[in-house]
Amino acid sequence: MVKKMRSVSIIAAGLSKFGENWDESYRQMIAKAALEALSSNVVEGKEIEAIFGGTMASGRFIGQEHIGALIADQLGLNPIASTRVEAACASGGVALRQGFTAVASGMYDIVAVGGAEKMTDVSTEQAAFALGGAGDQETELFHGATFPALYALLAQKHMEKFGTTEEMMASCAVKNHHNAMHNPIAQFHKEFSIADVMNSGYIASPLKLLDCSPITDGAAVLILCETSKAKKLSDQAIEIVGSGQASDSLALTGRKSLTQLDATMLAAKHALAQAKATPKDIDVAEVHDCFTIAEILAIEDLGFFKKGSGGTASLGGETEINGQVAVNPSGGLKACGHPVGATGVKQAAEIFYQLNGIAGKRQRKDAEIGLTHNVGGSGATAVVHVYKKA
Amino acid sequence: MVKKMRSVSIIAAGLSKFGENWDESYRQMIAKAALEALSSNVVEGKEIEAIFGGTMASGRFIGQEHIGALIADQLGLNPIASTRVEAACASGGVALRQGFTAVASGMYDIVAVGGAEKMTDVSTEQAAFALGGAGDQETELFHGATFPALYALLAQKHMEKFGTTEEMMASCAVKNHHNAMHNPIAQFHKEFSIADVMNSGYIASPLKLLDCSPITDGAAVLILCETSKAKKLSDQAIEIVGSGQASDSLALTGRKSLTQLDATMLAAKHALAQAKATPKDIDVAEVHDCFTIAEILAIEDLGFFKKGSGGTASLGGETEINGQVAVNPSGGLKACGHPVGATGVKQAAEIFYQLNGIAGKRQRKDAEIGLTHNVGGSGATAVVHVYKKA
Amino acid sequence: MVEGSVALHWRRYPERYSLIGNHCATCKTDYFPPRVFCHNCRRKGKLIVKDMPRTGKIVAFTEVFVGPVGFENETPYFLALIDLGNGVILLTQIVDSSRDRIQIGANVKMMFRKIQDNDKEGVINYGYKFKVTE
Amino acid sequence: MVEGSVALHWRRYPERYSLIGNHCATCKTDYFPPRVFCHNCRRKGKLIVKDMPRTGKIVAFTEVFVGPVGFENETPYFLALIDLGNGVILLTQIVDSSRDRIQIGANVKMMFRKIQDNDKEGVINYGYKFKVTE
Ligand SMILES: [Zn+2]
Ligand SMILES: [Zn+2]
Repeated sequence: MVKKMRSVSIIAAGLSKFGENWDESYRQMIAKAALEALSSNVVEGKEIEAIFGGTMASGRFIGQEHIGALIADQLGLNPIASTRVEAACASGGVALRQGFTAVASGMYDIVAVGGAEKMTDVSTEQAAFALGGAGDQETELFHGATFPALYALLAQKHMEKFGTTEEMMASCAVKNHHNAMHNPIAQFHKEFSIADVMNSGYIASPLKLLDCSPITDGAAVLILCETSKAKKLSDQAIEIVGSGQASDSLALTGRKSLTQLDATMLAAKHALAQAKATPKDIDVAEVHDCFTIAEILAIEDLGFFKKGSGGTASLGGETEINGQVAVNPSGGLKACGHPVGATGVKQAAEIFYQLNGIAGKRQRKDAEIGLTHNVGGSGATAVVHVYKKA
Repeated sequence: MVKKMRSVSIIAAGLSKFGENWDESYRQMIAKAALEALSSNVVEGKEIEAIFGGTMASGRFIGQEHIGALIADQLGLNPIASTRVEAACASGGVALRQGFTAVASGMYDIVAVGGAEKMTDVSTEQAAFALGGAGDQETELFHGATFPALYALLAQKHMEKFGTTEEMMASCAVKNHHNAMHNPIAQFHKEFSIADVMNSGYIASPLKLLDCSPITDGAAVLILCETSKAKKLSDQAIEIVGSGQASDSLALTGRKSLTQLDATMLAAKHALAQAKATPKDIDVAEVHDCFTIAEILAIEDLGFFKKGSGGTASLGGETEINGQVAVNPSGGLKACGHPVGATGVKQAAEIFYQLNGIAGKRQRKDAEIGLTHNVGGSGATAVVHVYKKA
Repeated sequence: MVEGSVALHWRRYPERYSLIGNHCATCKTDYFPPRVFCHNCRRKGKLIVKDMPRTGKIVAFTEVFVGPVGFENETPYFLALIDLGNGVILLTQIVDSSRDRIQIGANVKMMFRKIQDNDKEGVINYGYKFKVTE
Repeated sequence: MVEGSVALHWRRYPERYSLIGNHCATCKTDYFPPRVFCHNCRRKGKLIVKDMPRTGKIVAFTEVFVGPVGFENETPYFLALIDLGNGVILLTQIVDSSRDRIQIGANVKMMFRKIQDNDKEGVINYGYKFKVTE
């Protein structure tokens, strides 16, 4: 399907602090993330030719649409084209894919990809309603479904079919909180035990408070460049060797299976084929763990572990930083935080750090090939990218 | 800037009724528009490889984000990649540009581009707030600025500097209501005189009720295809020969000039250069007349008329269907209606009909080269496309 | 929920009140909620209005302890995916059923109930919920 | 307006209450609202907090007859773009000024007023408005 496209690399990344950033607005966070991305001095702002920004629900969170123009304005990059893309919690990953396409097409040589969400300016109830827009308003939210409830239904089916346990799910949270201890921008720097997760109280059975990712403010920015130029500009260029995106029914009721996310499987198939890689080749992956069950689904659907064995693999430590594959070294959505529009871009930033060997105490040893996996809603959008050192 | 990209054509277009569609949901409108686009039988649904959808404020209008997945779902086109783009009132035009880029890049051969907005499910006040998200929430809306007020400030400067009159502005509305008489999907089928417009009461001086575009429900769908394949599939292929997009400060306070929209000028410059065309070559144009002053700014900034002479040209009939250039034969945003996310896609659909000579009584004679111009907010985004028969 | 107009709701009364979906006479597929066109046959399918079965079986369920705005008075509550036996799955609340009978595979039937009651504009929304029948 | 937290507002008190922006010591540009970095000098610019002038001239104005939610009690009202004379333009309401004195070029000065009063959560927002001074 992909013909004569150019190679594209990430040459810089910048992140804001992730957390409850009461003292910073959406505008300030995205400007700070961009400033950090440009602080590496590989490009000047005036060399950037276009912007693609991912944001999910700014209309509800900050009363603001026209986010592309807002980002260009805050970055002082008018009059270049600046476009917002939205795919619920996969908004950042899809923005990355649009930036990738724009450079691969030959339309631009250097673009900025941003992702941001400001979630704490509204109440928790309002935030939950805004996030609910990722699901089906008419057939899910209307009937009282929350996002934990939708993933709880998936968790119950996985437990029924494969014997996955609540402890196995809890092990994902424990590992991700451990990884986040070494991530300075992470929302949480606190370790939990499996018992802590098990005792954290049901939100929607079998999912408990510590199975769920938090409400987070944050922003992330990447600079993409055509690869031959990227290598001249920087010795840190990380090539995007595969990109895949797929959709599925908006509501859970339309899915062919409730024990896998077909969109993840298809997006991964496309991205890995384009990368000429197999799941076994991946050293380090940032996957979409909005709930612990989502991480188990992800590591199975991405092909890291056989369907049904993800829970056992997680409990057995195989997804730890020096396990079979390092999953969510950043701390993931669970512990690094989940500012929905920023998440997919932050995932790519983490892989940029990992493949450059600059991830500090959370560094996967000898990481050569990385992957990011970003999901919208309960699986109606999935986007997967594969990376290697350019 | 554009290198080795493939040629892209529109091969089909479909529109829902534009208006207060109380009996139809967002979902039903987009499905019906798609069904009409596919009714020409040039492609089957299963040949479509990706979707790009423009919607501005679905989070506020229908409590729904994740619009890409929703559209794919409603069209029965899962599991293909489906992406929403947002650029306020230019969301549709920017979606078209993403679809164009995706085909031009070689990533896909056939894609669907959709645009939709469901605006009448909320109150007029709520709709005004949602639309306000196109401007600067913090420095404009907070202080009581509405969209009519922002364009009123531009109108006052244009009147002061160039002697543009309220009658000249009114003439745009009169002409667009006249054109809409022959457009079956238009929201209004009612003619007005200049006196009617002048007597319609101030909303924000000098703009009156009949200077303003309405609140509208509607959806539009296009099918894009690589041109050599397009010509095999259809004898109605219309090639997109130029595409330009630019940004400007989100708020009016940051603009270099208040008597022109720099983003329009730059987007047009890029699109016309790519098309190897000049403004004089354009036979028919759909321009962004969210307010009558916006049409006057547009026909000047696009280069159809000298800066400052747009009002005189409009009053003199030079933008009528068989004037120097046919401007808004569909009735424009003013009379065909302005479902914000759909508008930019509907504009391209109208040009598709015009260049194929199938626009009925609103047909521009011998139309060979067409242009669309879609603006976000008060001018912080502009996107321009140029078309000719493939 | 969306603070919307009445139209936002009455448009969906047939489906919410009476489980009315549609059916493709060409390929015999049932759709709920109703579709604008058949996703199998596309333009070639002929869709007709059809009542859905009012009984089914629980596919999966969860007890929701933190509900959205509008559900404060009934939290915690059970939500389930129900297989209506005609290829249609729907998501609904399970009510009037003792906790131990809410199990995967349990038979359920449709009830008509109030769904949400704190809409700021005073709209009370009704629709289907299900209960366990054995 | 957004039914937001208090933080949404207090974050902006210095600018709304006291017209505090910032200034690039490198290229001497003033910014209002304050910027995170100088758009001319970018990372090389050194930004410092700065009070904006509290007087200026009307660039353009309009009388708003249909206002947004939160402005019902004061409609119609005048909105204007004000040139503060330091390269900064801001948008504000013009109050306490007779209609015939609200003209392009008129001199204005800052006042401190209530901006919106019907926030559903009871938050009353204050900030700058301007009046004609001659
Ligand atoms: Zn059928
Ligand atoms: Zn400076």
